[in-house]
Amino acid sequence: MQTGGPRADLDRFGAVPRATPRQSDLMIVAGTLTYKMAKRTKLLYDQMPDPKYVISMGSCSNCGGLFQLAYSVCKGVDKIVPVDVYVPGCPPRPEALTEGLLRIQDKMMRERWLVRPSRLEGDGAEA
Amino acid sequence: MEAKEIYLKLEKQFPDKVGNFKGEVPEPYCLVSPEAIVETSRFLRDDASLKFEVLSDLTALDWPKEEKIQVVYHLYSYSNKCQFVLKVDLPRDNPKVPTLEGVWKVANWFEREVFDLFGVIFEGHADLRRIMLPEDWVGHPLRKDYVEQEEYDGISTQRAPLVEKLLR
Amino acid sequence: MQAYIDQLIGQGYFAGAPKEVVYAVAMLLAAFVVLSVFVAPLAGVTSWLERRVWARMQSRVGPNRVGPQGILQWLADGIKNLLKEDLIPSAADATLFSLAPYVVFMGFLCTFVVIPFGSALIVADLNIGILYILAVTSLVVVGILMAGWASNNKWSLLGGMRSAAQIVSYEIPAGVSIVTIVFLAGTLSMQGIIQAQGWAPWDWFLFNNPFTFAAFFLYFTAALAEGNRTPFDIPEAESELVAGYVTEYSGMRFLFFFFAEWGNLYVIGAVATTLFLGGWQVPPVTSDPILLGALQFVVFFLKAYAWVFIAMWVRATLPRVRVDQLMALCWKYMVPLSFICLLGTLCWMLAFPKGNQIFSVAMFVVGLLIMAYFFKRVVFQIRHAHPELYFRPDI
Amino acid sequence: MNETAPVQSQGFYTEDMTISVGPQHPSTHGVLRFVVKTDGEVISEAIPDVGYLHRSIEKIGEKVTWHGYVPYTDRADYLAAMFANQVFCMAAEKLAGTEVTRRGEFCRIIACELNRIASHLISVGTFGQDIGAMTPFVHALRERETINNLMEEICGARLTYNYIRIGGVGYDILPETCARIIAFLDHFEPIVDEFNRLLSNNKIFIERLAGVAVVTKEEALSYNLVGPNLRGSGIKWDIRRDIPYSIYPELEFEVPVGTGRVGTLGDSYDRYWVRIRELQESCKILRQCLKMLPTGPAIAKVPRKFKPPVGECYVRVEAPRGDMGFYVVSDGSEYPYRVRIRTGSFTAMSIIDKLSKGIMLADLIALIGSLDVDAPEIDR
Repeated sequence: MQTGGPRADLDRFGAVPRATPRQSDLMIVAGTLTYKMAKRTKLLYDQMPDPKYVISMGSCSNCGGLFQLAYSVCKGVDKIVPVDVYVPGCPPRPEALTEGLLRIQDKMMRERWLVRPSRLEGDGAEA
Repeated sequence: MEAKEIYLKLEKQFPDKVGNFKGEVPEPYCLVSPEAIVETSRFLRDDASLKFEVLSDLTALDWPKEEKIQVVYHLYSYSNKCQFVLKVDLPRDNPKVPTLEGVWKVANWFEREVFDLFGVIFEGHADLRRIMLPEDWVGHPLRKDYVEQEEYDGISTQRAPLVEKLLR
Repeated sequence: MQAYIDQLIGQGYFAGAPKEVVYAVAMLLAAFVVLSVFVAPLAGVTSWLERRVWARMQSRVGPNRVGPQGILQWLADGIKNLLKEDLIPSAADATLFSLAPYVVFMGFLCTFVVIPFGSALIVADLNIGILYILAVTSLVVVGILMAGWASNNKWSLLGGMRSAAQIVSYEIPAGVSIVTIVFLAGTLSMQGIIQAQGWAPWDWFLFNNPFTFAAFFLYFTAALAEGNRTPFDIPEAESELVAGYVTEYSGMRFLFFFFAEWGNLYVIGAVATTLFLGGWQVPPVTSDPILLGALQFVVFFLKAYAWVFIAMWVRATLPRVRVDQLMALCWKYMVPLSFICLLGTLCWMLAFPKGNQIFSVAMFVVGLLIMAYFFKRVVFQIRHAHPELYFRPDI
Repeated sequence: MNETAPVQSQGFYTEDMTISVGPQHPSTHGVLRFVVKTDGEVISEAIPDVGYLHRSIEKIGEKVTWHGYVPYTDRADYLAAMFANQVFCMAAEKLAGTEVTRRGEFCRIIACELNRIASHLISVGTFGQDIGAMTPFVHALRERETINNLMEEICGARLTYNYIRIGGVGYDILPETCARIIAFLDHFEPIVDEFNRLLSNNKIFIERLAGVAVVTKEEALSYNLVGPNLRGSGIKWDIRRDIPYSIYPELEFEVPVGTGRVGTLGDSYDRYWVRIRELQESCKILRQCLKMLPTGPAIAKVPRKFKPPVGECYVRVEAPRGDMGFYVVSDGSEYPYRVRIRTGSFTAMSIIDKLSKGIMLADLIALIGSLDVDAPEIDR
């Protein structure tokens, strides 16, 4: 939330928070992912049009964070959706999230647009 | 309005249903038999001198050694600024207690949570379903003897500890 | 435009082809040039400017990474949307779904045929100019309804219903306030209306009489509602209906909708300047036509873009109106008010057939006073609100 | 409440459609879900469905030591983390009878009031955004950014502080930080007035909120609303004043109560206005605390293996979203036997079901915003 604010302003990179998965191509999973939310996150990921990326923000979504003892927390969002960039921290600083966004942009530069089928079959959601 | 007087008033009103009162602990409480809980709480709420307008908390404690689940009601009265605690002991295998929804409407959600996490059945509750956990969850987690399932809905609940991966 | 083509035909350029065909081709060419050179980048720059203006008002920095000061941000968005997957939801009604954005887009583009950029710079000076604009902008409603219905999603259905009700009901105040100006100007054609106004501010229709002054603000509010702009942006209300009728759209189709919305902003500004602010009227400073034409174009653009800026300003500050308040505002207040303005203008024209010069100057002075008072308050607030604290954020 | 005729009576039978105002929705703060039965505009029923952020903090309470549990209490409500810390530590101290040093108490209150301002800024800002005004939200974020910097100087973290420990506070507050806090307070007062000019006195804002979702006094008591929601309905009850704890008796501040300033008493605008007034009160409290800050150690001597005697206690504190109560039972071992967290938003959610009958869809969003419920606090 603070990253959308005045100081670390995501809008500088042209990143606008959109309300629907259809019009967004980057999904930021911020905060803890519980099993009840896991199904919906998978649904959201599938609804996004193709060149899509996922940033897992915060140690809770990276690997379950300090809720390892919890029964209802899914230990890491990469069990559900393929994650591109993990942003450490609990919660990460706004600058860290902006850094994650730049890493996504670097990753985009390296991809060749025409050779993209590998991404679809290759690394689907490994259980 | 000392806790002792409250208890004496309760004793007079419901002679056999109200049990051993403990005054010297920081939170004075008394035991109430499950059937009488609705009348006692209605009495505590409507009585002119007591006026416990608010059920500030409703939760449960699991005592596996004494084989009982204790449902705890924290009542609070804004007008004379005092708090009183009612406890109800229920058998551990199928705990049943009448609902307090009629007296305080907030009990609806408190009881749903206690049902979800402890498995206490509240008779006469409007819609007793799980509130915190998904509908198809097995078991009541806050009980002491709860064991976690291996995986839920195709997602394994354990994450291989990083150290093992590195050592291998 | 017509005269120019007659000269060319006179000099035997088109090898005796029938006149109408030549006109048609020339019109198409002119429209194509106007749309590709002027409208497309204009809508894009408006989107970039809107985000910069918002950012400046929210004390943050708008997009400034792509191109100098981020001016090519809209180009980057456009290309990204082109490369997105072309996704049609399975449950959606495919033909309607893919057709809706083009209907909305066409509704918006057709208005540029009659917008007068200069005395000679107009694609086709129709003698029913303003009526044509009213007819074409209602095409947008058809497009939005199709989008709302076709994407088979409860949110977009709700959004589509709301926006249809909103646009249809706000066409009436807009139409009636336009009619007041048509009575004053005596003609429907856009050039005619502009020629009926002088270049000096007190010759504009805005200051002609108090009723047209009120009619202008009525028109501007109604046009904002027709363009789905805040405070009436209920159809794609972010917080209520997720994204209204564009919920299911992605990629280039989604961009068509927003392209139309930003472009519509300019159309509102252009029509407002044509009707009320004396369009491209310029004091006769130079004699040769090229320089005069350029000056007229610049004046018209500045006036129109001032109102686009004000629409952005309104969107940044005002919260959103609820649907039933929106309808009540339109039917209970704006429609009767616009009728009063119409009748008032008619009586005014009876009282002063040739228009009352002294009163126009008085109205113009009143307008200046209001502006002065407004800026005094702005300066007062800036000084009062400790500006130095804004520039030392890390206290 | 505008009564609309039942659907059937208009001659033709229209079906109510059920919409899921889903867990992923721009204006449900965090992951809440409402199954809404509506005929397009007017809602006939809105059933809240929570639990999407249930991280079982109470179960972890039984597996972690007393000292180790403090970071978990932060996550109970990360927008007002300091208050959860404070309640848990006060409960542990009440059980074990440890005495908190006077400077520790002051540091706690300073950190808590700063956190209250930050939390109210978020709730007021997002409430403005729900009604459609984007700018006030970003202005609130700009002020919160300054508070986050101050908190980082005090306790090293921006959102989940882990600052209050059993027996006092983790780190001492340096004099420069106090000077910076005072500078911030001088800067912040005119900003609240500007915020009011921009949003609170805005005609459309008032029009959207006057008389919407009115909560009467009896309903507020029966549904056990707490904090700004309770005070919005006109009941003057603030735990800092009525069950004084820590050093609040020595500070004088005024408890703002809803007065039906715009619409009727107890409507959404009143709850919003109580929060704006509380912002200004917190500034006053902070100034008094900074003036009376005593010297001395910031934390009392507490054994590393903290074993409170057998017993239980229920402590409550005035958090930004109402009274946050911790019911802690200890069986004498190093691990708490049971930790029960009672929060304001949980009970506020239960009233949404009753209030949402017959209002418009846009008002449901305004109602959620005015009750200032947020997911981590409901689901724990």
